[in-house]
Amino acid sequence: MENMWQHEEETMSLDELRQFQLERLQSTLNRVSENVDFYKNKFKQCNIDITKIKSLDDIKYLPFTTKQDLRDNYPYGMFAVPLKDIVRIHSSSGTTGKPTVVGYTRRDLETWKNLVARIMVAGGVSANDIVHIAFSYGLFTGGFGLHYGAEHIGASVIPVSSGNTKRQIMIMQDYRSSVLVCTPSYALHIAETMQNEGISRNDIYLKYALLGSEPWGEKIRAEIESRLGVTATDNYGLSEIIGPGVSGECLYKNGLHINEDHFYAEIINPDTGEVLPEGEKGELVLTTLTKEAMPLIRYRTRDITRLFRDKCPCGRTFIKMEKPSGRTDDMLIINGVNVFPSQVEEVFKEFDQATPHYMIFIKKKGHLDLMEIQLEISENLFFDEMKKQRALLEKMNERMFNVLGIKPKIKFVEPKTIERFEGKAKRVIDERQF
Amino acid sequence: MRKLNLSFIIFNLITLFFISRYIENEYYLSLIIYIIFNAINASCFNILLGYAGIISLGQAAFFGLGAYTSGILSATYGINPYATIIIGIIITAIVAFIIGYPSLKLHGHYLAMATLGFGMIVYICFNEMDFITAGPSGLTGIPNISFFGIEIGSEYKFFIFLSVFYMIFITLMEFFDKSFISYKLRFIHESENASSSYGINVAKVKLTTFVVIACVTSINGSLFAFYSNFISPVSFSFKYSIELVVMAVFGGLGSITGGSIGAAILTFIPEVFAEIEDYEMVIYGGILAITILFFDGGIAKQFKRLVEKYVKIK
Amino acid sequence: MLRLNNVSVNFGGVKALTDVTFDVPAHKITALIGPNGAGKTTLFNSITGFIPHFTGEIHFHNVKLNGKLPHEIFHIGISRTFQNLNLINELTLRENMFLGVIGKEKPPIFKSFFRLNKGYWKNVEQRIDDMLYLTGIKKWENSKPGSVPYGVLKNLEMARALISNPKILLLDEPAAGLNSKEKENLAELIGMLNTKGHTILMVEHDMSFVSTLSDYVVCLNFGKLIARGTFDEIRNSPDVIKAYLGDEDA
Amino acid sequence: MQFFYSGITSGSIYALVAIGFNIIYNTTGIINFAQGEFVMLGGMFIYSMLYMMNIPFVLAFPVALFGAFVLGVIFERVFIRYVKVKSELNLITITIAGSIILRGLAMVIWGRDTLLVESFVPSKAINVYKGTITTDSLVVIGISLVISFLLTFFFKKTKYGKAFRACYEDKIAASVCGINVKAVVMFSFGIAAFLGAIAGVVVSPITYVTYSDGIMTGLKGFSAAVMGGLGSFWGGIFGGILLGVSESFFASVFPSGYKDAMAFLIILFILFFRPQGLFGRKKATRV
Amino acid sequence: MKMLKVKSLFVNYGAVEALKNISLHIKEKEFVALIGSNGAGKTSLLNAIMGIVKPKDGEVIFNDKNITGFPPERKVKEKIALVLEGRRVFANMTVLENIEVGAFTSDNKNFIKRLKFIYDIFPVLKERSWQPAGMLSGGEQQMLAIARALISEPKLLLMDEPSMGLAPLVIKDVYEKLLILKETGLTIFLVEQNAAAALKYADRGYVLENGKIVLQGKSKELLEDNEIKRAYLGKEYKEKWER
Repeated sequence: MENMWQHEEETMSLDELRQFQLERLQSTLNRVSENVDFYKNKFKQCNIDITKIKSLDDIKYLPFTTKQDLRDNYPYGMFAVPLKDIVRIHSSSGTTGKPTVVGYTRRDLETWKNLVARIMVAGGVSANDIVHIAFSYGLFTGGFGLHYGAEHIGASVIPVSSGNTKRQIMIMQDYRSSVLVCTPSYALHIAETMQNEGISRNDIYLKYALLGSEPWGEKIRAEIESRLGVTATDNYGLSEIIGPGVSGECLYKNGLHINEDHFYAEIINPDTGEVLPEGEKGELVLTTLTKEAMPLIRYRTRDITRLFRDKCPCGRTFIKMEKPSGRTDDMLIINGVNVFPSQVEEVFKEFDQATPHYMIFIKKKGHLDLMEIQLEISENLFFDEMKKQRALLEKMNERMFNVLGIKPKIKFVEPKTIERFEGKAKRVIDERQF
Repeated sequence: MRKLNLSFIIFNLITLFFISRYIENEYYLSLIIYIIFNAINASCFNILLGYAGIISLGQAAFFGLGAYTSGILSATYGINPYATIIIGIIITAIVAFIIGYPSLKLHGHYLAMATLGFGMIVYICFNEMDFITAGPSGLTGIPNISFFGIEIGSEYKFFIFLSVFYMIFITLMEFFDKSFISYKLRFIHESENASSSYGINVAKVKLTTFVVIACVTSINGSLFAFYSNFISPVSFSFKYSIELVVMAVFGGLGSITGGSIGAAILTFIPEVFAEIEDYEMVIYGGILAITILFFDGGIAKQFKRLVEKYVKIK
Repeated sequence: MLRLNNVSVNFGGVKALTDVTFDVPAHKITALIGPNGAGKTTLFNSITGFIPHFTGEIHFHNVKLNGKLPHEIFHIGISRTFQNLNLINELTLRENMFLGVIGKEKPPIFKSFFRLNKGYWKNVEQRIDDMLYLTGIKKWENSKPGSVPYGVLKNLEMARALISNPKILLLDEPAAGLNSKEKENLAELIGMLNTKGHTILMVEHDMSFVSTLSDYVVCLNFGKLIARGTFDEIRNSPDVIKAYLGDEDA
Repeated sequence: MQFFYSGITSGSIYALVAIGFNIIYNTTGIINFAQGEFVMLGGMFIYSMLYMMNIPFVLAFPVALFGAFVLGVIFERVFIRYVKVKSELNLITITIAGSIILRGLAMVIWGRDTLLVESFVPSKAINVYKGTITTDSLVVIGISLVISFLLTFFFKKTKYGKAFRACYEDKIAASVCGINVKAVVMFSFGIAAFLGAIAGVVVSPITYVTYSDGIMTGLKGFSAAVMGGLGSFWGGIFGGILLGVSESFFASVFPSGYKDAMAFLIILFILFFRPQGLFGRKKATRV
Repeated sequence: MKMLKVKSLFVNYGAVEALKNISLHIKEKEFVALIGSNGAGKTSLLNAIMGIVKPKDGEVIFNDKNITGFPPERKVKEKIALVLEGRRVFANMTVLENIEVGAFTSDNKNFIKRLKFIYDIFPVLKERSWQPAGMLSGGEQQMLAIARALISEPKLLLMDEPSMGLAPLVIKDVYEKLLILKETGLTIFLVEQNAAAALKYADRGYVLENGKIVLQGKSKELLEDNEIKRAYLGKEYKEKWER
């Protein structure tokens, strides 16, 4: 049997789980409708009697909560408890408007700790590990979230925070960090820095990497795993919901187990809001079931994924989500065609010669949109003969057209010319004026 | 203040008018006279049970007290009938007060049993005190009553006389039903605690009602004595009290129409279908049971519902 | 205004109330709280004459209430409501309003019976109208109790108690059985009455209701007065918390 | 002393009826106005079987009782269980309705005449201390005693008897102990009818039977029950004996016609001044 | 495996909604407490589970069997027992008779064995077995009420306010007996006003407020939760900002 943090919960039967979810959903609804003016008014507006929510299916009658709602109720409007019960506050960056504020009660922190511990244990971490957290600490939930989870397991935590990659590598070597926690792009960056410094993967002691907070693909995983000598697992979370700890991969690496006893997940059609059956792709919508400070009902994550329940060999019975394959709000409309940057990445994954580093530029040319993709290709190919390059380009163009429905202009660039990101990668630059 | 609803009074008036015009058969007239006596008694019981919630199973006794007082005084001592009615009222009032004062503190089963016991005692006294009541064989020689010099002797004359009394009674009932007094009684029925904390002196109101109703029943009894010229204890037995219960419950408790309707139907049926006489009791019991089990509120209410339904559909 | 002095009640050897002493100040809302079996209803019943055998004294405006009967106490100016509604189902809401008038004013029987005092009853109707408007149930006036929402009936009960113009209003769990919206409405109504100068003493379980309304709170437990003060004071009193949430050392 | 013996005889009948009242009252809170009719029916049954069907007494007696039991159960099923609004007034009225129906049926079936039942044992007067007592009376007293002891045994020693007592004390608590309260209510009507029928059978050679006997017997049984305190088993027995004795004492002093009035005067006085019965204690009001 | 599941239960008394959408569950061998202040609907819930009142809507599932409409006596046969609020022992019957009535549905064969088991846990009942139950003290009556429920060999024991009207030391005594019973494999669900006592002994808790469940969780978590105090004593804040 796989090592689990909360074995009883993580392996509960579907029937039992549904009961838990229903109970917690109902009590959450009872609380928010009483204590959160936003929900009180919203339910009244939508003419919803929460006592009519008698089964989990009935959740479809409830209205969504969006990021905009959070911004509109800045700062504490979404809280269900008074500030004196709040023991921690996190917040999003607020680059696109007012930031969103998230509060935690003592009990929320307790819950969070356990949820993170669950996904860390699932990703291979144990009390014997030395966990190197290279997430930035601060308002961002990643650092503290994983920090307390790891501590809770009993691991030794090194709160390195982000930046100064060389020093990070030194710490990894000297302190014998066995688990790396950061974003996938930063993991790659570390790998590259190591290569530049001439440090091989055998010089460090990493066994596991828990990577998250941005979309990444199998290709990146393979690269990280081989270059750092780790088993890399993905984990998913968003600060509005709780931070990291919403879902995470087990060592079988086929989908992220959602901590269903604390979050109810649905997939909806992002355009119509209609709930899609299990297995279909759409926008992930999450409802917190146990959060006290800031419960959210049907929060639209804007992440595109698919839910599936299989018999995971790890023994966990929770439903799984695929790695998010894009965000509804990342969606680009190029000459009327919906394009997700993730689709671009999907195509590149098919080609061995492509590196995970690319950049999408969108420009106006006359009245037409022009999508240009710059892609770093491996060094040897870049200096190879033009003919081979051209053939590759043609193949890629054809695939792109098949997948996206448009023909972007693909441009190969020299290795290491594209900017590297320590936080979330920003791969789209839209230069159009609307 | 609610508006008076005169339709039932008018209906009664028209019915009585037509009866006076077209029915000459003495048998039918006497039947109608019995119906009116029963209607008044049942309505009185209805006020007690239907409005005030006082279950009185001794109403026959008050009826008998009036009848025997008038009968004895007029037949044996030759006192003016009207004077005997008044003496009857006084005696009844005193008896009702003596019985009502302690027993109205009781409720439900206890009250039913107490009033029943009282009825039985009075009945036994009628039977046994043969030195004044002439015992079970009955009191004879009761004179007719006269009205402004006219002796009310024939069935027809008495019918007219009783109709006047009945119309006065029914009109007063309507006034009562729409007055605050009926509200007061209903309130006491609903909850004695609540009504007392709204300033109503519950004991006083209940006792007054009980005594007044006993007096009306007593007048009715006196008239009964002058009508039949002969009274015997059987007419005032426990059985008669129960018949009044059946009439009121079947007709509809808590409405002014209930007593009259119940009395009309339940007096009429056994008389007309003489062959079922043996089954009379079974039928009475059956009707009572069916009313309680299936028609909460009696046929008056059923009828009203039916009308309302019909009107609504229209 | 209403003053209880060492009130104790014994039920066959069980002490239901022990030396309860407090004042109900005029023109304020006082709430009586306490866990189950604390003696709140017993206290109400003692004040309103349903429990005549209490010891100690209850004074209302210097009138001693000991030994008075419920209807006498009502005539002194103390009006109360009950947990159950006590409405007459066959009568409309408007007609039920009369019940608040007839006990208080003792309308002349003969004149009223034969409808000779129309002016008086017109005046009563007018007052009923005002009260129906005030409590916001005018539109239901011709409905019968069985066909209107529970909250309306609660308001009706308030209206019925108010129409007798009591000097003090005793409410027994006014919010019990109401949904949150109806509670809000009722709280608004009671608040308005208070601003109009009514004195109110209420037994209530719903603390949010108590907290929004009451000027003073009196807390009973096991028949004893354990705390009195403003809601915030009461809420933070360790005795009250212990009475409600229990003792962790148990 | 003579009035004492005849008083005990009628008193034991009242006691049986009173116990019937109490059993029903305890399980349902109903005063069954039809209780007296079961006494009458007991007499009628035994008369029919002895003289119309020529069934020997040893067989007829249990059959009559069983018949009454079934009738009691049916009575509950038909009249009591389906009363929608179980207000006290409705329950009073429905049992009154039931009693009229039973009486009316008895009249239709057996007629208005008084039916004679011969003694079950050779009739003989036995001289005892300062008076005589007939064998019929001895049968009445004997059977009443036996029944009292059997009932005591049933209530004290058997599982079902204890279930009955549990229902008397607290129906909800009894139901959570796994007792089907509805069935107990039904059977209590059966047992009450059974007891009434016993009284009816044993008294039939003494008083004979008429369809209208029920009211009087019923009322006196009720008086006995109230005297002893409604609901109390031994109270019913004491009340019955006390009523019987005082009644026959009264009859020896006043004209015998007033004998029945005496019983009702006693009811009135007890109801007015000691509604909890002579032996009962006032129930403490729960806060 | 789940023992008792309650799904979206509604209970009405006339026009008054006593319980609104209650869902909860109790697992085998768990000790679960439902707490709430008076008037919250605790007793209604137990009565609805036991079948003393009929729920308006919702389901009660016991060991995968839908037992929603069953009357109390059938629930006893399904091996659920309820200790009523205020104990409600049969005061005029002896202690032993009370226990015998509790055994109404069960086999006579096991009775002696069960009785011994009960007397071992509650020795005071053995001492008093011939006394009328009405003569016992409050705490002893509570023990008797539990014993009366236990004799039917229930799998699930429901209890309504075991601490009501008892002195703190006695409360402690009662709860410690419950812990002993839990050790023997009994599943216990109780409703309590006394949150502190109940949560101290229970594994898990639910918080009921105005007929709705507003919180649930492990007892330890709940004990420290300010929301509980609010469920009992109302909000202490008007603005979220207040500290």
